[in-house]
Amino acid sequence: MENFDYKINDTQKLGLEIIKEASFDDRLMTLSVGPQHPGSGHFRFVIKIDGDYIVFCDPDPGYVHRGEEKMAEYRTYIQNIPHLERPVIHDSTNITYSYSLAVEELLGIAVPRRGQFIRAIASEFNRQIYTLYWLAIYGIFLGHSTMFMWPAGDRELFIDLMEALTGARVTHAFNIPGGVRNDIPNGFKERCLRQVSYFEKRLNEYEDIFYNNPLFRQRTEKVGILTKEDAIKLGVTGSVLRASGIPYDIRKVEPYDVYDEIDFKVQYLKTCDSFARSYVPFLDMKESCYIIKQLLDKMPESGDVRTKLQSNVKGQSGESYKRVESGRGALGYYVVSDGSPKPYRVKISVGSFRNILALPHLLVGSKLGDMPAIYWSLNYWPVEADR
Amino acid sequence: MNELIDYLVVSIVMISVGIYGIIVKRNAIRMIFSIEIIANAVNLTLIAFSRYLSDVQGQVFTLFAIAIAAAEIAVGLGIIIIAYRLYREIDVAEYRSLKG
Amino acid sequence: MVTVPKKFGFGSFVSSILWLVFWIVVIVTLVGLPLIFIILFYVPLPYIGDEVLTPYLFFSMMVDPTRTIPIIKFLIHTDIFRVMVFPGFGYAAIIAAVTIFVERKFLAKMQLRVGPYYVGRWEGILQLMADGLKLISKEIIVPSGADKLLFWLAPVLFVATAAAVTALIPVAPGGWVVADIDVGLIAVFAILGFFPLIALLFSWASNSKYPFIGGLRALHQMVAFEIPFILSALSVVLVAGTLNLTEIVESQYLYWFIIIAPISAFVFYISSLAELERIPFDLPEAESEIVAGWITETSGMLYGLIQLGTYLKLYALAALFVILFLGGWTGPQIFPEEIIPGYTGEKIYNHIVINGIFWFTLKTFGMIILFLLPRGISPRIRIDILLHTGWYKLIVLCFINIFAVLTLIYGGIIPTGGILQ
Amino acid sequence: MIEVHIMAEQVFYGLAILTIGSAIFALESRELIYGAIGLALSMLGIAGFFILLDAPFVAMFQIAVYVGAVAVLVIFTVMLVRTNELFTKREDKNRRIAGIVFAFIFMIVIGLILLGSELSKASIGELKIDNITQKIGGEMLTYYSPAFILLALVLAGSIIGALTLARREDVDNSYERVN
Amino acid sequence: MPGEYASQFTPIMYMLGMGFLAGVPALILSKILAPRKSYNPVKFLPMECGQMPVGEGRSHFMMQYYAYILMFVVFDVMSIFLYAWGTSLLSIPKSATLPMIGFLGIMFAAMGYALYLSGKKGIW
Amino acid sequence: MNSTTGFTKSASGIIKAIESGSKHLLIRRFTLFYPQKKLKFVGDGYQFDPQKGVGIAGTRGRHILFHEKCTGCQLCAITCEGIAEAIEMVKITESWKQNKKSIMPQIDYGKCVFCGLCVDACPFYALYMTNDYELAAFTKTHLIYTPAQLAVKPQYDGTVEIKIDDRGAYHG
Amino acid sequence: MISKISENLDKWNSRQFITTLNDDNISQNKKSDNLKKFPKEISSIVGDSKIQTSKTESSLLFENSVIFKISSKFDSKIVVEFVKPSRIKIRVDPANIIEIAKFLNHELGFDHAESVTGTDYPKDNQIEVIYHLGSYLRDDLAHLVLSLTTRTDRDEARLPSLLPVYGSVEYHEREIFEMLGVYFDGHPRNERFLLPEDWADIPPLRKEFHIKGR
Repeated sequence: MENFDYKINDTQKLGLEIIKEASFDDRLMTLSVGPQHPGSGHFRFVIKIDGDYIVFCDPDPGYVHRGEEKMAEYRTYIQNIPHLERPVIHDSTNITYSYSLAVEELLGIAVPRRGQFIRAIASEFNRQIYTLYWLAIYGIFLGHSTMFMWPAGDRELFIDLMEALTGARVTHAFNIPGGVRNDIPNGFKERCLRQVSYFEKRLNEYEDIFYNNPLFRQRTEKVGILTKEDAIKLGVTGSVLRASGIPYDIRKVEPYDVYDEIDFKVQYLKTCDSFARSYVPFLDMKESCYIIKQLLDKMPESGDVRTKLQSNVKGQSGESYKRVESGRGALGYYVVSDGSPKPYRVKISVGSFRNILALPHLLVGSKLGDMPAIYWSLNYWPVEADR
Repeated sequence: MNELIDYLVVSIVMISVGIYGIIVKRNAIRMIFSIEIIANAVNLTLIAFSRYLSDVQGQVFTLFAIAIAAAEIAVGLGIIIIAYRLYREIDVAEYRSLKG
Repeated sequence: MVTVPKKFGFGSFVSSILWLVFWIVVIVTLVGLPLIFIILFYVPLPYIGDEVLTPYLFFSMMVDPTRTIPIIKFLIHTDIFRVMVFPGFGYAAIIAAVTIFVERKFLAKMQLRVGPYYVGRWEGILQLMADGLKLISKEIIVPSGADKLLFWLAPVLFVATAAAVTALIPVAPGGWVVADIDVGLIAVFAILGFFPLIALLFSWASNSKYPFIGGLRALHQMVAFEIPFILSALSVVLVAGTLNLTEIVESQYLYWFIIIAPISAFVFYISSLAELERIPFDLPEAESEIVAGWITETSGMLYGLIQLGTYLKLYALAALFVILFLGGWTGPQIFPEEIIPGYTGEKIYNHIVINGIFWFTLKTFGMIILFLLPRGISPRIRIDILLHTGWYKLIVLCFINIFAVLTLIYGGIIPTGGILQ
Repeated sequence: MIEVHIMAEQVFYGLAILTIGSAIFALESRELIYGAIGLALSMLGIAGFFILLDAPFVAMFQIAVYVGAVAVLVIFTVMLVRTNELFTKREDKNRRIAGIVFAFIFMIVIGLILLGSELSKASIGELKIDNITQKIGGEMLTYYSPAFILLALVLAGSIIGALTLARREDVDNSYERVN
Repeated sequence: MPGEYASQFTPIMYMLGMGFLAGVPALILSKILAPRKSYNPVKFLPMECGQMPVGEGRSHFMMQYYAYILMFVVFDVMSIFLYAWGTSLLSIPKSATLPMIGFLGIMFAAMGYALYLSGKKGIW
Repeated sequence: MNSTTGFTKSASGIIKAIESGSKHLLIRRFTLFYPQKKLKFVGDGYQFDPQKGVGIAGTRGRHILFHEKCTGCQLCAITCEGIAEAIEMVKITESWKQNKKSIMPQIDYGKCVFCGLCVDACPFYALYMTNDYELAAFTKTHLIYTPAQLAVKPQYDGTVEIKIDDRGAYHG
Repeated sequence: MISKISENLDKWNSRQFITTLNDDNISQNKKSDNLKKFPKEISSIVGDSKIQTSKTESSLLFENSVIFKISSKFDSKIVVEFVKPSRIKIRVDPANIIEIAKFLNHELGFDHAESVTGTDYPKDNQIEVIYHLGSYLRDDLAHLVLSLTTRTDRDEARLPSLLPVYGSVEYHEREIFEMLGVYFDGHPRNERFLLPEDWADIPPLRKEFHIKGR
């Protein structure tokens, strides 16, 4: 992996020239990508193209799961759990993780040590599930149908694992203020280890067929360059940020629960292009396998997993803001309590909504063929941004 | 039976259609169409005579003619495009300023 | 609680088939036979061999199968049979159908899936039939503002053009080809040039943006790969000295041309992939960029026809590769001369033809598998890379091989005066 | 072969109608893109005549060049030259009538001359050549080789000229990577 | 008698007809079998990802690769000329290849310059 | 990067991709033929121990209601009120001595999200979840399970387990 | 053609709309449960409440040093609401916010805004807008989230936009505009973003907007 910095965003130069020229010409074609487009998900962005170049882009999210924040104001702290995980059902443990952390701070309760470990394991597994799903869609976006099927199949094994742990396949509702819902089943640890070692082998095969494929490299290398300065200015997060050369990971900079005891490296690349943005989650998956092994190793053999709570527990009035590192980057919850059993205000600060700001920035001036490669490399989950 | 004269008549009708196009149409692309039609009519005559004489030289000529017609169409459309870019117009009557 | 469909009952299945047979027999005897006899009364009867085909003779053929041999021979050597059944449409369509099934199973194997499984008793062998039935029973939606005539005509034209390409493919020795043209190779290139135009016409007719971009991309792709495609076959023509595909095959009786033109074969393979609009060159149908490309607005049987045309084209190009580079039907004789030892009647089984068909089909299927392979292992490429590949790399590779062949000919390594003489 | 001779006349009339009809359609169609298709069809008809006149190589060349390349180029140019109103502009009537009259006069005069000449009685006999393609190649490379080289120069000049004409001076896109 | 070579081409016409024979009945059958639901204006709109279409579908629109198409016309002609040479290579004297080499040389020079132009300068 | 190394790199990349792809033609697939074979689950389903306040791992499928333990306290319905509104308390005909009001939960599986928080809320060990997840029905009314239906212990005969070895993962 | 289609489309839409309305009425009438519900009233919040934290005051040295840096420059212009481990909340006047944000961005190194949140306080007749600021480039600040808060009048909700200072707040401020009705002066697009195109109600995150049936 050769690391090199880009001084200028040279792929977009011609496109920018064309924009200047096209402003007085009538040769633009308006295309709306989504909401019923194989390359958009539940999301819509209007682009205008001049020939092969995109000269205008206007994202228009908001088609699914609008108003989760408003709904959260009408439910108790615990009733909120199955609701707040809806926006990202593939990463539902992580999206309830930071909510639990924030509510725990408001309620002033602590989590038992074993519970913290189980939480971390579940969230790592869920990150794998999310990233595999994301990778599968990146594969099919670039026309690589095998790369759609393999991660989707391997994701199934992790889902089976999460099902054994939590009882549900996607919407786990597992993290709860005060710990986790249940203890791990018998034989879970061995199963995990076997699964992880199998998965590490599979990752090498992904590299063979996808990441080292010269055609894939041609599609993504030097495409959609988001420089370090732009990344900071646009406030992107997660793998997009790390692909722009900034090693920022919430697990490292502000370790929550047991992550300060875990040894891992923050994966980042300096090439700033679509390839880096697609490769960083892959490196994260490799690192995540390592983290899971450590967590399983260090987990206490027995102990409580949950602090008992009343179902309509009242929080102290005040506010808290807690972040975790989800599959798409920093995921923060801002919860305001007024002392009643229901939160006064819940704000979900999601990575997708922050990353989408980079979409017009990158798409304008690039080619139409680069659209899927840029769009999905932004690690954007349409439903999450809508909240 | 179809004899030489039938092919010649078809060729003449084609040429007339082409001439009509050149006279009437002011759209430069349509004029190029007319030129192509005339060129093909001529090719048809060449081939007909070649068959009448049982000789391949007419076919060789036709190959050359088709090649030159293709080259001509490339240059012609290039000219149309540069003219369109300069005048935003493909009507030949509007190209008066070309006279200098 | 579980709602699974009713179990397959063998008894009811058999009884339904018996009912069907009964009704067919009744209708045929009551209506069909009188009708046939009335027709036979008025129609002049054909000569089969030496004797007039009377109804009596016809029915006696059913009793004595050996007497049907002349009629079969008569049928086989008509143009109708060639066009409709053997080297023509029927054969190509069957290969296309098998290709679709093989593609789905093959890709599924590669992608750790199962593929079609339930239709048909074994491994979903009847899936294609089910798909065809589904497509036929779907409503065809013509978008508002579409050019109705072109919209309906273009898919049919697509199939017809693809069929016209398959007409040029020689399958077995002894003139087993629908159209034996002296300029067969150039005719293939000329007809292949129609496909992008049909795509563009269809996209223009459907009055929608995504098909329109797809049609333009199809034209671009043709522009990028037509010249390498034509030039890659030139090194074969240099050696064979003819454009007739049958003669090209016959001139390979000593060695296959892939030995002296490997680079051309590679270029031909790549350009065929591009002509077929298969991954990695499926830009006109790139679904993540331009919904489904030029077939976005197709629905129901229109889509089915376009798919049929695509697979006919796939067969034609795979067969063309076999003819140009892999020696066509040549191969060791593995079929015995007589299928029934001791049979002395009229000969119906030509072991050389059967052998040729066998080897040709085998090689063609090998090539089809090779054409299917990239879909499993590579992503789609971008249009500027495509143009760059076609113009800067493939043309140069073609000329390298052409000059190599020329050197071989003028160096006297390959005998001048043609392999044929 | 007998069938073909019976068919040849009908085929000839069919091709004549196709060729002339689509030539007129190419000039008179509302949409220029359909005009391009009409031109391609007309050229296809001419190719059909070539086949009928026992010139299969030239016919295939005609199809490959006109349908494969020229029609594509024309369609692309039509795409390039936007603004729909330009194509639907009506000609003035006098000019149209003049054109029709002139074309008819030309057709009748030349036609009368031809029909009056000996050519009207000329009959096409048996074809005395075989291996047409090889013959064409041989003629082209031996006797007509200077013309062939000249043709190469014409083609080269035309492509360079066309590209130089179509170049845009206003954009300096040295940044564009082709790969 | 003209039309001796034409007989070679008639099977292609039959095959084209066969294509029509396969396609048209399928469409007619589909027209008969397929359901026809009541008129719904949204159903017949052109595809625009679930939105009302903006602008017209058939616009005049061009990608930025015009140079390649100009080149294609000329080099298509060239490549088929090569076939006339290729078929006759074995029956003409060796010296007849010299014009061909000259032809190819000139075309290569033109192609090199054209590729240089199309790569360097912006062409519509 | 000069062109020769680039060429060899891309060629080796393509060859590796082809090798990796064709290698998988021989690997056993891990597709589960679902209606014929069913997955084996951990335990009998999700249960909850109100004494300790901790659940017991298991699949969250259809509920099972123990009539002899249900007191009609409505806690499950109250919990569900803010989540899916799937649980409704209904009158039952038979009388239990611990259930004075004779009301028991009725669950609408058209609305249930299977979060299992009603099980957490039950302090009397009366409501658990089972392994049964095949709840499809043709009408919406069939999805509403009365207390009597909820009391039935479902039959679930999943036997297939995922196996991972050197040749890959498969169900068997 | 298109106009005819859109006419028909309107009819179509209106028909569907009527049916959905009817459905709603039916479902509301059907709802007849006598289950006890949680009280709907929301008690007001005391503004300067602090939460007990597990860390002692001495461990907040770094946070306090950051506060000191800010307050030494803008002495009376800021109100420190709380200081917790890794969390600081300061409240400023809308008039000073751009100045302070520029200082935070360029001098202190809080180079990006993580999120923009608005909270409606009908009791005080105010809307609070919170910018959660963080730092990517400086390692020592990475864990710190500084909440820059300002309040505006509920009836005439106008605030200066922080878009010139923090480029990342573009969509967040648009979201606050449509969800809470706060108009951001200087923002180029104060328009609909996440809500439906035909949204014709009060901004949904205001407290007087109630979800149907609750």
